[in-house]
Amino acid sequence: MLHITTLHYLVLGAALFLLGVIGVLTRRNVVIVLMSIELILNAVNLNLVAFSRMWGGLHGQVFAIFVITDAAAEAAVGLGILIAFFRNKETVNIDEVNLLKW
Amino acid sequence: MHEILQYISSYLTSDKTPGVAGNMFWAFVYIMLVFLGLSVAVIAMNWLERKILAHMQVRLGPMRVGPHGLLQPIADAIKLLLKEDIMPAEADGFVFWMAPLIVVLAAFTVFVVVPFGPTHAITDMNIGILFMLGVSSLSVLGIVMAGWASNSHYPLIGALRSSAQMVSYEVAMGLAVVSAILMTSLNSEGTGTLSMIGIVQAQMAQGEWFIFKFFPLGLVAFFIFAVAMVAETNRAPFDLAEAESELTAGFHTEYSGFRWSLFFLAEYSAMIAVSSIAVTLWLGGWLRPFPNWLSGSPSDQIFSFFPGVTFLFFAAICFFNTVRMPKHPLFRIQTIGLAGFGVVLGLIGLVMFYPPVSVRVQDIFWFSAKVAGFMYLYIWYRGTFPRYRFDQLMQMGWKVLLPMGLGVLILTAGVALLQEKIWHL
Amino acid sequence: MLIGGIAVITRKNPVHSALALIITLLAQASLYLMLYAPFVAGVQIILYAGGIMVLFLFVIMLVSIDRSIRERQFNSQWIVGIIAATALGGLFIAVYAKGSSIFPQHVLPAVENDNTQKIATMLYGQYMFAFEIASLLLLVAIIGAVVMAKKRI
Amino acid sequence: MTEQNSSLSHLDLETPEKPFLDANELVINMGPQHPATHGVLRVILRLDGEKVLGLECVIGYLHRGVEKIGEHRTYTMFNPYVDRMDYVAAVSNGLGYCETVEKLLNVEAPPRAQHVRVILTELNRIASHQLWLGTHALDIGAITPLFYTFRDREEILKIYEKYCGARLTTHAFRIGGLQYETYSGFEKEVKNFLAFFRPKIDEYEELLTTNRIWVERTKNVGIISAKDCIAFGVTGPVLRASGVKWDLRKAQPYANYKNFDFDIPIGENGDTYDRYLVRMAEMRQSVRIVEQAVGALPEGPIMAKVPKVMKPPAGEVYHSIEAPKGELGYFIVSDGSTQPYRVRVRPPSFVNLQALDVMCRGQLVADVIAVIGTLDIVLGEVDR
Repeated sequence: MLHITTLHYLVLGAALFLLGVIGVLTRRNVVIVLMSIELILNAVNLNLVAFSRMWGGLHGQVFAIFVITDAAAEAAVGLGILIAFFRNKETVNIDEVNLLKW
Repeated sequence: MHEILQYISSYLTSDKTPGVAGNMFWAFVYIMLVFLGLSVAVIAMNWLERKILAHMQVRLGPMRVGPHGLLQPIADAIKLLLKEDIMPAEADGFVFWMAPLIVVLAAFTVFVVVPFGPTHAITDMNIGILFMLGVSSLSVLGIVMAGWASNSHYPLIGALRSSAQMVSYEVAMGLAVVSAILMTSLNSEGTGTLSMIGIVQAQMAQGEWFIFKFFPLGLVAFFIFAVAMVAETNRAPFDLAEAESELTAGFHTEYSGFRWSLFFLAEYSAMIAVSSIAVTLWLGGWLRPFPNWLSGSPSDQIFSFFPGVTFLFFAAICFFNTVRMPKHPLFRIQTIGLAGFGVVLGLIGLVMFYPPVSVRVQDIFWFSAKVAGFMYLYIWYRGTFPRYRFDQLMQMGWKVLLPMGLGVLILTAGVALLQEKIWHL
Repeated sequence: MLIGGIAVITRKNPVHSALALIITLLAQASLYLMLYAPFVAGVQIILYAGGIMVLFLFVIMLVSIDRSIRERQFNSQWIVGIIAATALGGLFIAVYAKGSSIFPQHVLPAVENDNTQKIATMLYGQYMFAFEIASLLLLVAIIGAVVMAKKRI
Repeated sequence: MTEQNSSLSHLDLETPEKPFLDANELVINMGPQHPATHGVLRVILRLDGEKVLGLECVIGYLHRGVEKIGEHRTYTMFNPYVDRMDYVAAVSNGLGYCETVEKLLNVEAPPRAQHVRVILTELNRIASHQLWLGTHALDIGAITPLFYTFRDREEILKIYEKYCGARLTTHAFRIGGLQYETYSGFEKEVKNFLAFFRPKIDEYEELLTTNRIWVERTKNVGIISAKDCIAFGVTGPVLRASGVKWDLRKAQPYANYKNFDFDIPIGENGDTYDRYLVRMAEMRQSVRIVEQAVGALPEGPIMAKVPKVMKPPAGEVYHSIEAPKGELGYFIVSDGSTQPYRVRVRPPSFVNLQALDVMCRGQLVADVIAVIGTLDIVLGEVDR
C-alpha cells in the first residue's frame, strides 16, 4: 500500500499554487483572478497543515485558520472594490483597470 | 462465514456508534435505516402538513386517495416521477442538473451525526455540530446554482433572496449554538465538546436541559435558534424566497417532475435536520423527561411504555375514524384500508411493549417525539403568520437576533466564569 | 482536485469557474480530514464553501456576465505570465527533487480526539495577539467592503 | 410590443431619488397574469433595486362595454348587466342603478322595499369586505383568514340564494322596488346570521390586528394624504382611512339610511393598516344597520307604481351611492325613449386605482402587492 507522505501533499500544494499563479497572471476577468488568489491561499494552507502533521504540532493548523480568515477579508474587500468598479465602468476586465481615480 | 457473523455480532456489545467503532456492516445498516426513516418522515410530514393546515383553515384537506387521503403523498410521488422533466432551453444544463443533487446531498449528509440515541447514530464526530452547520450551509450553493441556471428572472431573484437570508441567519444561529456549546464545558474538567452525542451527555451529567440552564439565558439562545432555523429553511413566515404572490415559487420555479421533488425532499429533510440540532442542543436529545429525578425501576418501567402507548393511541384514532366512515358500499375498501392501517399501527405498538424492543426504541422515540413537536410548530407558523418583507427580514436578522445572540453569548460566558470561580472558592 | 483547479482558470463562464473552485475546496477539506485536522476541515467547509463562495457567486450574478463570456479570456501578457509560472514550477521541482530526502517517510500516529480543544487552547493562549489582530483585520475588511460597495458615501 | 413602448414613453413621473448612473433602473412587468393583481391588472413597475420609482397601470383586459350595452337595452333590460361590474358587490350596483332610474322617473320605492334594500346592500358590504380581507391577507402571506372569511361569506350568499336564487350576480332589485317578496323566515335567518357573525369579526381581528408581522407589513405602507385623496377623487374606505369623514350614506342619504343610526369610522394616517381597521369597523357598523333594519321591517307593498314600458322624461340625472369600495355613481341621459341615450358609470375601483402610483412610490416591491390589495379593486368594475 502506498503511503501518502508529506512530500505528496507538498507536490499537490505546489501544483495548486502554480495553477493559481497562472490564473492570476493570465486571466482578464477580475472575479476569476480573485478566485485564483483563493487557490494560492489554499495551496499554502495545504502545505501548512501537511507540515503540522509532519511535526505533530498544531501550529500549522492554527496558521491555516488565520490564513482562512485573511482569505475571507481579502475576498470581501476585493469583491467590494469589484462592485464599485463595475458600477462605474461596466466591465470586469482587469486590463481596463488603468486609472487610480475616476 | 463465521468470521463475518462474528464481525457483525461483535458490534452488538459495543457502546459506541458504528462509525466510531469502525464496523462497516452496522454503519451501512444505520445509513439505510436513517435514509428509510427520513423518507417515511418526509412522506408523513407531507400528509400531516396538508391535513393539519387544512383543519386549521376549516377545510378537510386531501380526502380522496385512500382513507382520509392517507395515500395522497404516494400518489403525488408517483405523479412527480412520471411527469415530464422540463429544462428551459436557455438553461445551463450541467448546473441545472447539479443543483438539486447538491441540495439533497447537503440535506441528507447532515444526518450522519444526528444522535437518535447514545449509540443510535451513524457516527459520532469530534466536530459534530460544526459539521452539521457547515454541510447544511452548503445547500445555499445548490439554491444559488438552481436560481442562476434556470436563466429566468423570478428564480434568480428568489435564489438571491433565499441565499442572502440563509447566510445572514446563519450568523445568529451560530452564535446561539456557541452559547449552548459553552454550557457543555461546565464540568469538573472544564472541557466542552462539539460532538452531538457529547452535548447530550453533558446535559445528562449536568442534570438539566440547556434550555433551562442559567434561566433565562438558555431560553433566549433557544429562541434565537428557533427563529433562525425557520429562516434557514425558508419556511413561513420567512418564505419570501417562495412568496407565491410575488415570485411564484422562487428558485425552483423552472423545475418540474423529479428534480422538483428533490428540492421538496431537501426542504423537508432540512427542516428535520435543524429541528434535530435544536433538540440535541437545548431539549436534551434522546433523554426522556426527568432522567435523573425519576430514575429507578418504577418510573423507568412507566416511561418505557410511552412508545407503545403512542402507537396504540394512533391505532385507536384510526379505529375511531373507521367507525365514523360512511356506511356506503363505495367506501368499503377505504374503511377496510383504514382499519388495516390501524391494525398495523396497533401491532407496532404492541411489539414496542416487549422489553428488549422497548428499551432500544425508547431513545429514538423521545428524540422523534421532540422533533415532531418542532414539525408541528412549522405547520402552525405557516397557518398563523403573514409573510415578512425582505428589508424587515434582514432587519430582524442583523439588528435583533445578532445583538441578542452576542449578548447571550457574553452573558453565558460571564455567568459560567462566575460559577466556576465560586465553585473553586 | 487538480482538475477542479485547472477548470477554475480555464472556464469561460465565471460561474463554472466558481463551481470548480468549490469542488477543489471540498476536496481539500477531505484532505484535511486525512491529515487529522478535522477542525480546519470544518472551518474550510463553513467559511470557504459556505461563505466566501456564496459571496463570489453573488458578485458574479450582480455583475452581468453575458458580455465578458464572448470576449477574449486571457490578457495581453499571458505569454509572460506562463513563462513566469513555468519558471516558478521549475524552481519547485528543483527544490523538491533536491530536498525530498529531508522529509520523513514515516507517518506520525496521531490522535484526533482533542484536536479542537488543543487548537482552541493555542488560539486563545499562545496566539492570542495574532487572534486579536485577525479580528481587527476582519473589522477593517467589513468597513472597507461596505464603503466600497456603497453607492454614495 | 408597441403598446408597451408607447405606454412606457409617457411614464414621465419625477423620481424621488435620482438613480445612480441609471445603472440599476429596472422595468418589470407585473401581470396581467399574476397571482396578486386580483384579476387582469397589468402594472409596469420602474424599480431601483427593490425600491419602486414609479408605476403605471395598464387596464382594459376585462372591458366588456357595459356602458355601450346600456344604450341598446331598455331600462329594465339593462338592470342585470350592472351586476357584472363589481361582481363581489352586485347588490350595491343594482341599488345604485335602480335608484338612479327611479330618480329619473320620479318615483320612490315603498318603505318595505327600502328596508329590504338596505338589509341586502349592507350584507353585501360585509361580503365584499370579507372577500377583500381574505385576499388581502393572502397576498401578504397569511393564508388562514381567507378560509375563515369565505366560510362566513357563505352564510350571506345562502341568504341571497334563498331570496333570489342567485349567489353572486343577484339582480335582487327592480326599478321601483324589489324583484321578489322576502321568503318566509328571512328575518329570522338574517338575525341568526348577525348573531353568528359578530364574534367572527373578533376572530378575524384576533388573527391579524395585533399580529406583529401584519402590523409591520401594513403600518406606514402605501400612505396617501387626505389632500391627495381628494385631488384624485378617491372615495370609500381609502378616503376615510386618511381622516376625511365622508360617507354618502350620511352626506347625501339615499334609500332610507337617514333612519338608521350608525357611525362613520375614520383613520388617521391613511396607511394600509388604517384602511384595514376602517374596513373592520365598517363591518361592525353594517351589522348595526342590518340589525336596526331587520328589527323594524314594515309591512306593505314591495313595488311602487311604475309603468310597464318605461319612458322617462327627457333629461339627465346623476345619482351615487356608497358602494363597499367607494362612491358608485350612475349618470343617465334620457331622450324620452325606452332606452337610455347614454349611461355613464363612475366606478369606485377605477378612480381609486389612479392613486396606486402615489401610494407605491418609494416603497418596496412587496408593498405594491399590499397596496393593490388594500385598494380593494375589482377589475370587472375598473374595465367595465
